[in-house]
Amino acid sequence: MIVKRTLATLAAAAAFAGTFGIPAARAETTLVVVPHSNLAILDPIWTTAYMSRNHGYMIYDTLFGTDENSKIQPQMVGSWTVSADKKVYDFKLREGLLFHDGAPVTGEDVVASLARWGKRDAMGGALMTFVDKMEATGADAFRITLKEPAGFVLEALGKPSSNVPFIMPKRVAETDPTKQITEYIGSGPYVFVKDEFKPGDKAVYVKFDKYQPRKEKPSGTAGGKHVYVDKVVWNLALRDYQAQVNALANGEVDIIENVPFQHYATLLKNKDIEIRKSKIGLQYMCRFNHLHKPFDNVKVRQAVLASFRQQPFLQAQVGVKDLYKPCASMFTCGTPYGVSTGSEIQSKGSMRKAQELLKKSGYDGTPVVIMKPTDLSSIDKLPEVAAQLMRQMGMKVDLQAMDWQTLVSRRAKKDPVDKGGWNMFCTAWVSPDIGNPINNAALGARGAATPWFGWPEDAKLEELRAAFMRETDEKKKVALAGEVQKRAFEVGTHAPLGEYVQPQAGRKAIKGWITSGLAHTYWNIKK
Amino acid sequence: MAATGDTRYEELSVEAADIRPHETTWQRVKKSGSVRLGGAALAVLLLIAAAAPWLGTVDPTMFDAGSRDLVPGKAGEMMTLDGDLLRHTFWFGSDSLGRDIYSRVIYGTRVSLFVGVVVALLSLVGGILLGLVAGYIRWLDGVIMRVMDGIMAIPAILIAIALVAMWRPSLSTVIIAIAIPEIPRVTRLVRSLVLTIREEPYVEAAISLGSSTPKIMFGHILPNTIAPLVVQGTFICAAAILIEAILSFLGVGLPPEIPTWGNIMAEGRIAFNEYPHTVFIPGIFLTVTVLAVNILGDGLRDTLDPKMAKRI
Amino acid sequence: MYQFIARRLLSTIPVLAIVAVLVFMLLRLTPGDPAAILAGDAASTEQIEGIRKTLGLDQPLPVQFGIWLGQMLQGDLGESYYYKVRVTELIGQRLEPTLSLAALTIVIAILVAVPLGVVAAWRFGGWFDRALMGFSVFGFSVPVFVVGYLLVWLVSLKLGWFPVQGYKPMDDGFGPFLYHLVLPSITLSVIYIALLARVTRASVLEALGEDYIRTARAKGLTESRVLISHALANAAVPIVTIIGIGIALLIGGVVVTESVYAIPGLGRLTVDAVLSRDFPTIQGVILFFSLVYVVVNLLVDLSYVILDPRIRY
Amino acid sequence: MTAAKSGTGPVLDVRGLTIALPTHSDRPEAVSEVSFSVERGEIVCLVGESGSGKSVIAQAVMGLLPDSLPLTVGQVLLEGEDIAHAGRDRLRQLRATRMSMVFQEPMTALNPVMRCGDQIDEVLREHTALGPAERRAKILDIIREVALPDPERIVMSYPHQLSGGQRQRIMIAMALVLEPALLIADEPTTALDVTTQAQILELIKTLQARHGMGVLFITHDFGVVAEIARRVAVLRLGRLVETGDKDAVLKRPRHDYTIMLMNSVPDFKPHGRPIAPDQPIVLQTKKLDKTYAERGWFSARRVVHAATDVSLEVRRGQTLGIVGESGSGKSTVARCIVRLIDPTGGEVYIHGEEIARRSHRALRPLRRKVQIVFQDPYRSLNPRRTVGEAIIEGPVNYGLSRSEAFERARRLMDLVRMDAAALERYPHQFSGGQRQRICIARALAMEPELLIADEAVSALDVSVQAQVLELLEEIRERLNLAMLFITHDLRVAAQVCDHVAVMSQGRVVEYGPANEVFVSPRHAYTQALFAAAPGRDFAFGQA
Repeated sequence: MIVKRTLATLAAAAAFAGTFGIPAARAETTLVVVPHSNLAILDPIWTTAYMSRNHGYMIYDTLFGTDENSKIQPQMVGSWTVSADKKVYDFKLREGLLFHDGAPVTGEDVVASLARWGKRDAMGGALMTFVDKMEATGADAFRITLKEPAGFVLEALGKPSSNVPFIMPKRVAETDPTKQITEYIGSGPYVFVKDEFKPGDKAVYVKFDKYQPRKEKPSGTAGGKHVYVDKVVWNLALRDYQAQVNALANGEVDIIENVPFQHYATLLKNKDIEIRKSKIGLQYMCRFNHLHKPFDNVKVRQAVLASFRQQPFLQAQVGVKDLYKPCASMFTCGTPYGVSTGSEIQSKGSMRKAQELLKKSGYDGTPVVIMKPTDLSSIDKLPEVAAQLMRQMGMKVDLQAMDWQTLVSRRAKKDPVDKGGWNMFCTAWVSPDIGNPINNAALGARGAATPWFGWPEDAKLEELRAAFMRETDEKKKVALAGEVQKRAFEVGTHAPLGEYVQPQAGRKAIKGWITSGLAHTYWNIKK
Repeated sequence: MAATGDTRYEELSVEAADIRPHETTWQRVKKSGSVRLGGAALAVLLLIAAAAPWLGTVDPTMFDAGSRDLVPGKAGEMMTLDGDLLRHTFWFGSDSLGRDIYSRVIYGTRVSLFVGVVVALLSLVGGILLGLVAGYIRWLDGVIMRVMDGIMAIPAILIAIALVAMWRPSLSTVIIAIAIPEIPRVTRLVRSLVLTIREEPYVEAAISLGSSTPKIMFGHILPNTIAPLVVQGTFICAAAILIEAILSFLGVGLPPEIPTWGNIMAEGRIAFNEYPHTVFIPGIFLTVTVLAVNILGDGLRDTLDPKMAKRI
Repeated sequence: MYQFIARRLLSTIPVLAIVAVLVFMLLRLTPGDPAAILAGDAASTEQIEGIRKTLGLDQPLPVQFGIWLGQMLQGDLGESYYYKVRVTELIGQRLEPTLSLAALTIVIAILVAVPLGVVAAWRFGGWFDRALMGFSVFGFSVPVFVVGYLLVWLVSLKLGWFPVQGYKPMDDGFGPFLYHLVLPSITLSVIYIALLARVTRASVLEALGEDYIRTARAKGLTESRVLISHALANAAVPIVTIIGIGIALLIGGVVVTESVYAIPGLGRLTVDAVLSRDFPTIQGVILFFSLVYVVVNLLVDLSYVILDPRIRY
Repeated sequence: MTAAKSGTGPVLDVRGLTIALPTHSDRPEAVSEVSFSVERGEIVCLVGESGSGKSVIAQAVMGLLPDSLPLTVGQVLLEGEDIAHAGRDRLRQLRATRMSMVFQEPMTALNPVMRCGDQIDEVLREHTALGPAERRAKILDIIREVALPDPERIVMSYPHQLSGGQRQRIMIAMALVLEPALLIADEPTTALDVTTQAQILELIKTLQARHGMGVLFITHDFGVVAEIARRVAVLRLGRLVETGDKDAVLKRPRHDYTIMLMNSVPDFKPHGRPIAPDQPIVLQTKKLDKTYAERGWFSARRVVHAATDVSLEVRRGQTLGIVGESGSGKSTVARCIVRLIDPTGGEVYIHGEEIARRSHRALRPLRRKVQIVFQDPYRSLNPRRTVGEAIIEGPVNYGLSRSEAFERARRLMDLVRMDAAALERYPHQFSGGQRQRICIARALAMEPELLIADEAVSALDVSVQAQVLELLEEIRERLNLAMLFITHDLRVAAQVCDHVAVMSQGRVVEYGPANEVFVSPRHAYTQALFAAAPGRDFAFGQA
């Protein structure tokens, strides 16, 4: 009976499909992208959310970009000079920069934008502690004067990921940094179609005809941002991973930003689909809460570090050998800072060693509350593995499942565990965001005053970080980074759990797509 | 019959009170095909739930990433908490963490049945109390029923989602969140039964016999609401099992490591094309269970409460 | 009649007021902190505190309720914490897909279920009746998402007849609109058909037991006429009632179906809002759905006047 | 066949009709070897108590038997054509054209959502090729013929807008619009008040005479039989026990069963027992009022006066009857006295103690003095309690131990002529008459001083009714009870009551000793009511 009914339904459906057919091809080219998450906030300075950052790259331009080799390259800036005492930076914008409303980009716009960014971004904030003043020195020029030399001015201005110092018109940039902007005008390659923006459904961008790309080859967030499609549509409604993959296979969408690892192998086999692995990956970490038992005890933290071999985490979470690799560094492996200094406690650790360390630590059986996100498939298995390893080591574990949003609000709580606090959570960082001792938020060690959650306290670590900030010599910086890392492992700030690449997938017909891993950008694509 | 003068009448005037000879309710229930079918299926499921540890299962939360994403029937290795390596055949395959889906499905029977039964009991108890109060204490009737109308105006699943999301998801919060939107339905049923039954002549007779209100409520009215309530209870049980699965599926239900059918399916939906069995196997178990409860409910309704059987 | 409509309209006010109180209480007691969510991943505790102030979340609960109620009465459901737009605007944007899905589902369900139910009642106890009852109890028992995945797997992936996901607004043409909507509607209609067929069967069956059916047969009418003009006409009130009550079921199904087929409707909005602790949106959506439920049932009540001349107000 | 139609043979000739009952029934056949005939232009009454199979025969003739009751043997000849074995379509053609049927419940026999005119129109559309105008003319004609006022309005009315009598007229119009040869009337007046019943009976007689059709009239009411029949067929348990001319069967019954039935029919004459004058007053009501107010938020209050200014008294050892048609307020008065509902005005005295305004707590000691027996024997006993539990509930409430109460129950079972073993059984194991005895026992267990019987015998077959009445009479005498007897059945009232109060529209219109009221009613309403009683002057079972 049921079989018969299904067949009847099928027959009807077939007739249906025949009648309507596939909608006729459009004259204009539209690129349909399935982003990795939902776009909720349209102010990339106000929030660090990667979706807002990517949105920023669509409509805004940056002073500098980072190429795929992590080198800083000029983008809006045409030329610049640094004074001999390394205190005065003079910048000149390149020609032909226009906002979407037709107004030219001026030095005043830049100064206002940087000022707002400096109040929100961690690295920007660090830069501002060095800045004496910023001023427009002409219609297309501006100057930054430092109180003392700083080694990361261009790195900050060319920062590829959140918060990116996007350049907005002055009137927009003057918005209170604690409030969100309400006008979305930039000088970037795409114009945001506000009327068609439906949160949770779609965001639409059309080509900005008057955008003048640089002549250089595009690379990372640097180089020429050429636009070859008329329209980019972000499909924000399609969030089920299987449905994303199906839609891509059916040609209903062009790109999916986040290929679930389990679909990697299948998609590789699909002739119509190209899998992209970016050079720059992400790093997993589990974070200790240093304020409460048992992780207020450095010996317990070290025991855990010893048990946290990276392989089980990577195998469970990623599972595809092509896509992960253990990385002993707290910074990005493969970059100059990606050294393994001081990592032996973890990289040479074993369960037996961990058990010994735990025995000596004076661990009293306090259960560890691990917060586990239920709705973030890219990190949801790390806590499971962490729990299992700690249980095998002999600790008591209370694995508490919650959605990511709850986790995010709860991790901000410094309260004891029984009052809604926590002991551990795990997350992933885009490599550039943890690429050095300054921007790696997990290394802040000012106790309860540390901006990022977990609140380790170690004066020596802070000193080393400050020295790194002041240092301008690249070689010495690498050495200092090693020192910072060594100290961080000694303190046990957190446990790095290896690197992975988040593959992206697109239809074969898509050409020229830049998948640097720095950020998701949609210029230079031909369809 | 007493041997008096009117035996002649008794013999001559046979009143055919019932054309069929009378069976007891229990006899009718036992004879119902639906009750037998649903009851048998449910008995098997209960047995599975009770005997879960002895059905060739392993710890349903244990995993080994080395054995992840196995297809049904494949063997693999698992490391236990004590560090021993265990060889295990994954009859229903393994999930993306390397957990044994067979064990999870079998243990999931426990969760589903427990949720269904406890939700049914809770909402029945809540509904009976509120319904009796509303049906008997007239000045409270308006207040209670308006609140119930308010709850009923909110789709049940929205209340459940909102409540579970509000509290930390756990077995008890999920159960309460599913039970709350069911309470108004029971309350309404009990109230209307009370209002109907209290008009019955036998209740009026009890009043004139000087029986106290509680005696009437619990002695005359409540026993006569049992049949429709049992029926309603089975339907609530079925609905609760479904809603629990839906909550898990939407990612707002029980914590994912707890082996529930909804969780297994939610985990499986990420790679549904590759491993459709991770959705379909628990889906079949879920459907069969709910089907069994519903069939049992249908059978009970037809036999216990023929009036209601006519209604739906 | 007008007086009745006015009276019936006014009687919905207490219900909606209670819904409002319930919804507010329900969600303000949440442990999740919307401020922390809004601040994002790398926000500091100070930033979170600042956001909490701006949102008025530091005010005492009754004050928050008072403010919220006042705004709500002016048709202002507040601003989404998460999306930073008016909730009314958000609901407006998501309305079309959900309404289309619900409408098509109801149409399919009525077209399928009512005839089936009538025939089953007519052939009470026969194989058709038992088959329909079997299907109906099955329809109640199989979860919406299992139906959805089965259909996607079979019809879209294996046979390629319909798209696997998505929604095309009516503006893109009626063909594509329907093409994308058919599968989700069929998915959603399963439980509705089960419910409606059952109720149709039961009410027609009850009507068939009535004396006027015997009268109609005694008049020598044909069976089809007996069934339609007499039995079905008298069964209309319960059928319409269940269509109204079934709206609650439908809304529950919408939440799941939209999730399976990636339809940007109110159901998805609900789930997203719950996951992001977006209080104003959750409140708005629940209030909206409740309003829909109340209004639909109001219309159902009004339709009684047409369907049954005995009912007069 | 055509010859038979135009010929002079019987309109309906039932020969050896046997209809099976489903297995597990208390007897194998609903109807066994029944033969009778209806001639053109005569009214034949098919009489029997419940379960006698009389309605099954009517359905068999119409071809409307449910599948569970198959016709096994026999012939049903309609104007010579055997329709027991005719096909569905042929039967359908014959219905309404050659044979029609009128049912018991005019409230439910008409489609409530279809206009009356349309319901008649359906018959014409189904069986004739007439145009709309002709059909309309025919409909208006037949409506006039059944003496309905304002045919234009009636055509547009829905059934619920008409009274019960009017609806039954519509049914008759519908049945007769195509002038069938045979009309089957299945208890057509049972649900109607006595005055309406008289009118409908008159109408059927008139129409039958005018059109010369044969009428098969099914009833359980011998008054009606006496009023309308030419010939009578008596059924018992599916078998025909006696058949013959009306006078022969009703006055000179031959079969034991018929004799018993005829003896059971109460006479329409007061019993003429002497009334002891100075017994103490047990119950007295003074200007008792009960009004129902429908409250709505916005609608005007609608006030219904269920009982107005009712002043009555009952003395020990005497029976006061309240008679009246449905809706006259007689049950309201009873329920006010028992305080199942609270009176809105006036006073009620039990042994001189005012109870109308007492709180339920203060009322409790007085409750046991007034007991009531209800109409519906099937709903008067809690289905989940044994008979014994039901009977001892009251005494236990008033402090009797369970064993003493059971002892009392056993005695009472003897009093109501039932086996003490019945105490262990559940109500569903008893017939209606037995249940009513149990209810009486339950009331008596309280040792009341006033027993109210609210239509207590109305749902019973006439033979059972006679037994229960006899029992009540005996109890009243033996226990010297005051009794308030509420009934719509004038014959029953005549037999039981010492005093009679006639109620109409909530008021007592006439109140006096039964002898006076029955013999020489003074009030116009009472006169009309008594005049309408069917067969009032017919002497049953007397040679």
